[in-house]
Amino acid sequence: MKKIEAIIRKSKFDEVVSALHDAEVYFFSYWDVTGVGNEKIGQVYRGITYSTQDIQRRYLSIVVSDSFVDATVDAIIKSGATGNVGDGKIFILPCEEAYRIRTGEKGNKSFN
Amino acid sequence: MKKIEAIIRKSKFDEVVSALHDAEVYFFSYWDVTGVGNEKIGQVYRGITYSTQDIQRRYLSIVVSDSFVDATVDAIIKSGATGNVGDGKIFILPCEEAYRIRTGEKGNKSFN
Amino acid sequence: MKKIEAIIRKSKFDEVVSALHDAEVYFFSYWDVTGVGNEKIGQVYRGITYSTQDIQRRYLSIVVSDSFVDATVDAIIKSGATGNVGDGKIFILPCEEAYRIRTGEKGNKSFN
Amino acid sequence: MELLTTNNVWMMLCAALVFFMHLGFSFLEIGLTRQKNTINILFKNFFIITMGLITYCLIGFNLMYPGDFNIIGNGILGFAGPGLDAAVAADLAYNEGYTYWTDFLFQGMFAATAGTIISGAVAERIKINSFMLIVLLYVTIVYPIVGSWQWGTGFLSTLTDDVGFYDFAGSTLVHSVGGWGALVIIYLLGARKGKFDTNGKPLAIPGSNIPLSAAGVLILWLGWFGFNGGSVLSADPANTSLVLVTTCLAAAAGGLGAAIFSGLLYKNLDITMFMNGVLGGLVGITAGADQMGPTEAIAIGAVGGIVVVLGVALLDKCKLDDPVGAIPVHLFAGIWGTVAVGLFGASAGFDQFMVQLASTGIVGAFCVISTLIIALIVKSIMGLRVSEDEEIKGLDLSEHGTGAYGDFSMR
Amino acid sequence: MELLTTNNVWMMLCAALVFFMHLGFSFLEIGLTRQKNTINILFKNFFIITMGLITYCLIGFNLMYPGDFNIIGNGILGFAGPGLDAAVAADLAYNEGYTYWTDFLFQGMFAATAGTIISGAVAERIKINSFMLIVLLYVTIVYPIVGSWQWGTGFLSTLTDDVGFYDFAGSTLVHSVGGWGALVIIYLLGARKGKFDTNGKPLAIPGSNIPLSAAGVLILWLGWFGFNGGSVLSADPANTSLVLVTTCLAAAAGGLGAAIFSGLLYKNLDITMFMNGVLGGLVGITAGADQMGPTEAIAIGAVGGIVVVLGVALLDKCKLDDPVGAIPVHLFAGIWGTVAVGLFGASAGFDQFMVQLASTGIVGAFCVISTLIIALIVKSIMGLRVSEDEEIKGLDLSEHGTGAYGDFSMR
Amino acid sequence: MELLTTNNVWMMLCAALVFFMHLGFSFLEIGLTRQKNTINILFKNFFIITMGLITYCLIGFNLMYPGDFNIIGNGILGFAGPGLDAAVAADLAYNEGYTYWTDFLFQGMFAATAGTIISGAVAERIKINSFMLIVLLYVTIVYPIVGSWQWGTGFLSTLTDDVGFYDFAGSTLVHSVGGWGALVIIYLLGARKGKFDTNGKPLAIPGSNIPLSAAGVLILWLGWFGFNGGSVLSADPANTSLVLVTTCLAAAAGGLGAAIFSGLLYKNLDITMFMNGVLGGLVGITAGADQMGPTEAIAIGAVGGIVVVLGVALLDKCKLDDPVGAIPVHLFAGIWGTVAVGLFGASAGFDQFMVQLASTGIVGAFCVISTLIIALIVKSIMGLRVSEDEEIKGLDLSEHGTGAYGDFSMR
Ligand SMILES: Nc1ncnc2c1ncn2[C@@H]1O[C@H](COP(=O)(O)OP(=O)(O)O)[C@@H](O)[C@H]1O
Ligand SMILES: Nc1ncnc2c1ncn2[C@@H]1O[C@H](COP(=O)(O)OP(=O)(O)O)[C@@H](O)[C@H]1O
Ligand SMILES: Nc1ncnc2c1ncn2[C@@H]1O[C@H](COP(=O)(O)OP(=O)(O)O)[C@@H](O)[C@H]1O
Repeated sequence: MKKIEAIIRKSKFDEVVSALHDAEVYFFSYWDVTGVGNEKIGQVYRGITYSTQDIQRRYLSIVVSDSFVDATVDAIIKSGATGNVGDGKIFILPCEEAYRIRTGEKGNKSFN
Repeated sequence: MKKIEAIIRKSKFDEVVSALHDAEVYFFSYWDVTGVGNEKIGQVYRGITYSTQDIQRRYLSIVVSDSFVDATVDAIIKSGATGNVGDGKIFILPCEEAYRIRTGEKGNKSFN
Repeated sequence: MKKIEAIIRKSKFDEVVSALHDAEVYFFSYWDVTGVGNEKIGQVYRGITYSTQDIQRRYLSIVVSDSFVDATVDAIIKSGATGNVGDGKIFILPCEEAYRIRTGEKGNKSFN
Repeated sequence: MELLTTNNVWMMLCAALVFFMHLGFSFLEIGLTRQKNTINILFKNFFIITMGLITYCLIGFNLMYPGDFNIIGNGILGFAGPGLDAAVAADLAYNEGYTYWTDFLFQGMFAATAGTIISGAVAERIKINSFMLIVLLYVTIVYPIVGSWQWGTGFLSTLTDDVGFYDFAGSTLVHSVGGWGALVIIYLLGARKGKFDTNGKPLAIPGSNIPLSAAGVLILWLGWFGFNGGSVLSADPANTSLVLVTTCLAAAAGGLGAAIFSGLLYKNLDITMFMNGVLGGLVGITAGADQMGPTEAIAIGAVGGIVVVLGVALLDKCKLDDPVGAIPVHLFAGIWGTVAVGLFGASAGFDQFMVQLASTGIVGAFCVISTLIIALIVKSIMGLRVSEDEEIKGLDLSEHGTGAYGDFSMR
Repeated sequence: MELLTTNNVWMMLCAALVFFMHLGFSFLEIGLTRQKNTINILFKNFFIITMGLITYCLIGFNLMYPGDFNIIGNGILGFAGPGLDAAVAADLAYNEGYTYWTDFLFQGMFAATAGTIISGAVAERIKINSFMLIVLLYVTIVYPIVGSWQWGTGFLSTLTDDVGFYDFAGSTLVHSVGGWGALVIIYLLGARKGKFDTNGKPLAIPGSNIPLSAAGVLILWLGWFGFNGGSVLSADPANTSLVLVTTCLAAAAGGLGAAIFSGLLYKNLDITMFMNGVLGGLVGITAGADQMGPTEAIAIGAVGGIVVVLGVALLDKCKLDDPVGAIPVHLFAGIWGTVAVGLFGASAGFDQFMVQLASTGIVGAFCVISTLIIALIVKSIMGLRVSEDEEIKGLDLSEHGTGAYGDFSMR
Repeated sequence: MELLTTNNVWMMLCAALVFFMHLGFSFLEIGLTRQKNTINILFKNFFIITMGLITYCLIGFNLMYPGDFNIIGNGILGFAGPGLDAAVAADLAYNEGYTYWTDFLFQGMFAATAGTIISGAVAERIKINSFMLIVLLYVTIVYPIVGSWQWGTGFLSTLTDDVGFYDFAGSTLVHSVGGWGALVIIYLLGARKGKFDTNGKPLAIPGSNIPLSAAGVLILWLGWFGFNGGSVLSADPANTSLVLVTTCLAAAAGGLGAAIFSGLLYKNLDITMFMNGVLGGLVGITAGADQMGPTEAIAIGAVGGIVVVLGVALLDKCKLDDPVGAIPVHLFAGIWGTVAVGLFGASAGFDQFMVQLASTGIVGAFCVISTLIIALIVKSIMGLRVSEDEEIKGLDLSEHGTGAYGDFSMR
């Protein structure tokens, strides 16, 4: 089991989700975060021009069994990239156990 | 040390917290996420009926020492289940070290 | 590679960020969470006084290569501490792999 | 004719201002409740104002101003027949202060107000269909009947031989009527989940949008220019301007009274108390706005504000749950304002005081009983309260299929 | 003089109320769209009201009320020269219902309204500069020309020998004019990304701030006291008060009609339909507010509400994307209201009905053609629609460099 | 009597509109500041309007209109005794434009405005108790004294033998008075943490709720119908309607001027500049609204808008922190409007210009000195500024124990 954490552009979210679907990854959780990275965007407010590196991004947390990891990563990279600085990252973390709260089941079958 | 991540129904939050208390787990962090899973809810807006799998859930992040893991998982499963699809998941991740920012202490004593 | 998760006071955020910069950590993601811990704050609403342990905090997620871990932890502890209960925690989790979505690069070079 | 034109302009604008109070109420209620029940509150308020005008046109107006008490004599119940009467309207001699149409419009806007008061108190847990049925009956029948007793020149207006009930613009006839209804229904409904802990200790459920609440209060205050100012029933310069001054001073004193009093009591500068205090001052002065001078107005307002603060605490003590403070404001301050007419100002006196008390009691008894009957019937047919699950999810999702703040993220 | 003073007070206050409708429109539009396009909507609306007043002062007023149709005769096109005329203003005998200044102000506030209607329909995807150019031309030229045909005593006002077009306060001349423009432009623009799926099935894009939308509707209703009430063009007590009653009853009936009808159709209590229905009732009664009695007003309003519900569905069917329902409300209910003058009320009759239909058609054709010309020219010069990237980011960031809700967190 | 009735209706409604401006100010301020200080702003504004009315009733009114300058002669200081005078009120011959009560109410609403201007500028860092004390003294004493010099027929009104100061509705007497106070206090307070970086470069602190700010501006504009329209002090049709036209044209021109100017300057379509520009136009026209024609009004408004844009930049340069732009709008555009009376319109001329300048200076000096005295005393007793910790947490939590947006989640 692995936990895949992907930080993507909000604007690419719909495409990433459908790519995940094609890769048969149907279950995950996501939330919005602020990313600090290479990308900068210019803003103006009351005559003050400033550029911020703090950019709204979406954070996907997906636990999959080991055999799904590569397909998932591939799907995200293909669908989430624009080629511009700021497309985001994917991190793979070990996950030792998983439970389905409804039934108490554990292991791979708990999250599929 | 383990990091326990639990994705629960927002409506079960109060019960889960008190079950955690009973299990002597007093410290954790949480935030709200959108979960994509088996559960669907129907919505209507201006005559358009649609069903969404994107459901608001609460994400709990709890770091505990190894000996607490089972009790914590148990507490969440007991208090967080309704029996209906969508009750959520628990994931156990390894955690290598922990620090208390206030004192710089590390190890188990830093988070109790 | 490690994933460093730091839960800090929102009011210390700017200082922590500049300490991270000094430690040459430029990239990370953050979001706001509610922390349940030792700290309590008193509130009053329509004559009802209550104290809440639910405190708004900021969650930083920073993936770094192993050699950066200590410096990063140090930077956060130094800049994030006030000495009062509620300064927050740092957790170190193993991270097995990292990808840059834009290029598909992986490993340490993907997040620097 | 010139004077009628001017008077009528004033009265139409007052009707417009009273209409605008419905936005005030909506904002106040939305802001003091949780985000997940926002659409529900708006739906209820839209229902009240639209249904209220239509049924007042069809039934209410002629029940409230029956002319003749032709059903039960002695000023108790009369009905002049359904609908508005274009023939009467055609005669501009109808009244020198306003036309027939203006009369209807001004009174119709008032009628809906009584329903709105209930809406706030029962928020976040009542079934929408049950609510609509209850409020329909209340606004269409109970409110006009009570109104007829006084403003329709029924028995309250000549309660004793010498002294009649005095309620200038409706501390009792509008505000308490709404307040009594609200009290009965929140008693039947029970408190929101999470309002009291297992020991009965009240918990705080902070409002989701205090700026809108504050706007609501200022809009209501503005509306009161029309509510009280229009109750002069003409643009008479001396009376209308005095009434506006007493109204505004009472509002100001009510706000300051509540802010200072709750500040001392709870060591906290609570904007929601300040806001409710302004409303308490306004409701308080309403019964005697044309009877008081500036000093009396300040006194009545200040006490009104304090009454509201105490009332909020009292409801908490009684384990009654009124999320927006509708009952302290409209019922408690309404009673205060009504009896204050016997204590201060031009018509103060022991007899007046007793008549005010008695009338308050009579109206209260009638409202409580009729609300009980209506609510219990509705309860037995369709229930009053949503399921616990629906309450937790929020009424917006469970009753209206969608949320109020699309892409905002919520805690 | 006394009467002029009173009349003028009424007319000034009506102008103020119509002005206030611009807040209503802004709130309505903001609330029904996504948070990321909020500043853009506000900017457009601020532009319309400010630009609208200035150009109406410079050109529009004298194009709409040319006196003489000195450019194209037979009541088609005239222009009394640029700017306002202080000499005319000095003569208080100008009109016994209002002064020259008041006339300009009241009419100027109306003019801007037509532009605002377009603003809502094209939200979330139009280029701000293109929008400003289009609406400038529309408000400055198209609207006054159409207005001159009827209110400037042009050819529509005497369409046949016996019967002229009747449009009391502008179901057609204001609302449909705006609506036709909106329809053409959303057709040219295309739907927002995400409004229809790949199979053309409509998707829901929930609004970001329903409380503000609801407030917008109540503010618009309030504004209609001035919009219709002021269209009496004096404070005549009989007419103004009748007009307010028909206006309010139609609004109420429109809301209830839409809520009930959409409730039955979709098994859902949809506040946005309720809100749009109120507006449909208001737009519907506008053409004949002084011709109807209470019953007719309720009927016209209720049908107006239903028309809006059906109109929303129709647009979805046609793959046209109108985020706020501007076209169902202003165009469809506007047409309904216009023809209803031939069906109900004082001037109902076959001839009137035909004249209403014909005029609707003439105005529609002119608006569609002139919008097409304007929009296609603007499109060829600078394009109409933002890039997909900008649309996803939101117009606030891409066109205005900052967001509308600083520290709120968004989904 | 008929005329008094009409005049009085107008004046009462103008008072209502000026009252409503307090909602406008509240919204404007809330929207341009951070979410964590929202309740604090509302509390301050509620305090100002309630306290303002009460103290104006007790002291201010008779200090501003002393009749006799019985304390310091030559039109410098007088006091007609505490409280309102029911005997004077009883005499309807008091004034043919309004009753005594209306006079008080209209003036009382004005008084509170001056305090509100300060509130915006000092937002997000001032101690609530210190603020309340300062503003209490300012509104109760400083404002009425300055007012008495001109509107109370004091020495400014006859500054030279031939020419008196001219300030129709208060560009100086209300707006600059508030603005000078604000300027002094933000100088003493210092900037918000995070407003300037360590090099003194200004940083952006985006507002939390731009829709409310925009609504605030439109509400203020509406309020100006009463502010300027009521300053005619009767419903005289020629004057009132001219004043409304110049007011609205100046507002429109101010908005466009600021939007275009800041658009060229910063290559950005900034809604907050547009909004502030509208206010700049309004403040600018206020001194001479009855002296100008449409063209002059447009010119004055446009320059007012540009002044505001430059003023915002100037404050940033000076490291002064005015979160809502109160000083550019009320002080800078107020000065502009005051001197513009000497440059444009009916009373333009060198002498008038000099008198306007001199009066601006006299008022400015008095306000700066008295604010300094008040603020320094308050500072020495209780401090002016919250601790850094409280500022970071936000004043809502640290001063009022709760937040403004319950279940919304924040960044
Ligand atoms: N080391 C890191 N730890 C956590 N999140 C990171 C890290 N590096 C980048 N991110 C996230 O990825 C986002 C994109 O990274 P960025 O450096 O801007 O672009 P790119 O990956 O295209 O070089 C950042 O905004 C941030 O949210
Ligand atoms: N593989 C996964 N990775 C991350 N989160 C998941 C995963 N599977 C489910 N979840 C979360 O758990 C929630 C509940 O799961 P769901 O499949 O709907 O119900 P159940 O667990 O009862 O079958 C989802 O909404 C989602 O937030
Ligand atoms: N075991 C834990 N797992 C996850 N988060 C924790 C844990 N313990 C503490 N936290 C987070 O750290 C924050 C600070 O902890 P707290 O106990 O209040 O203060 P301190 O660390 O100074 O003793 C909490 O609000 C919570 O967000």
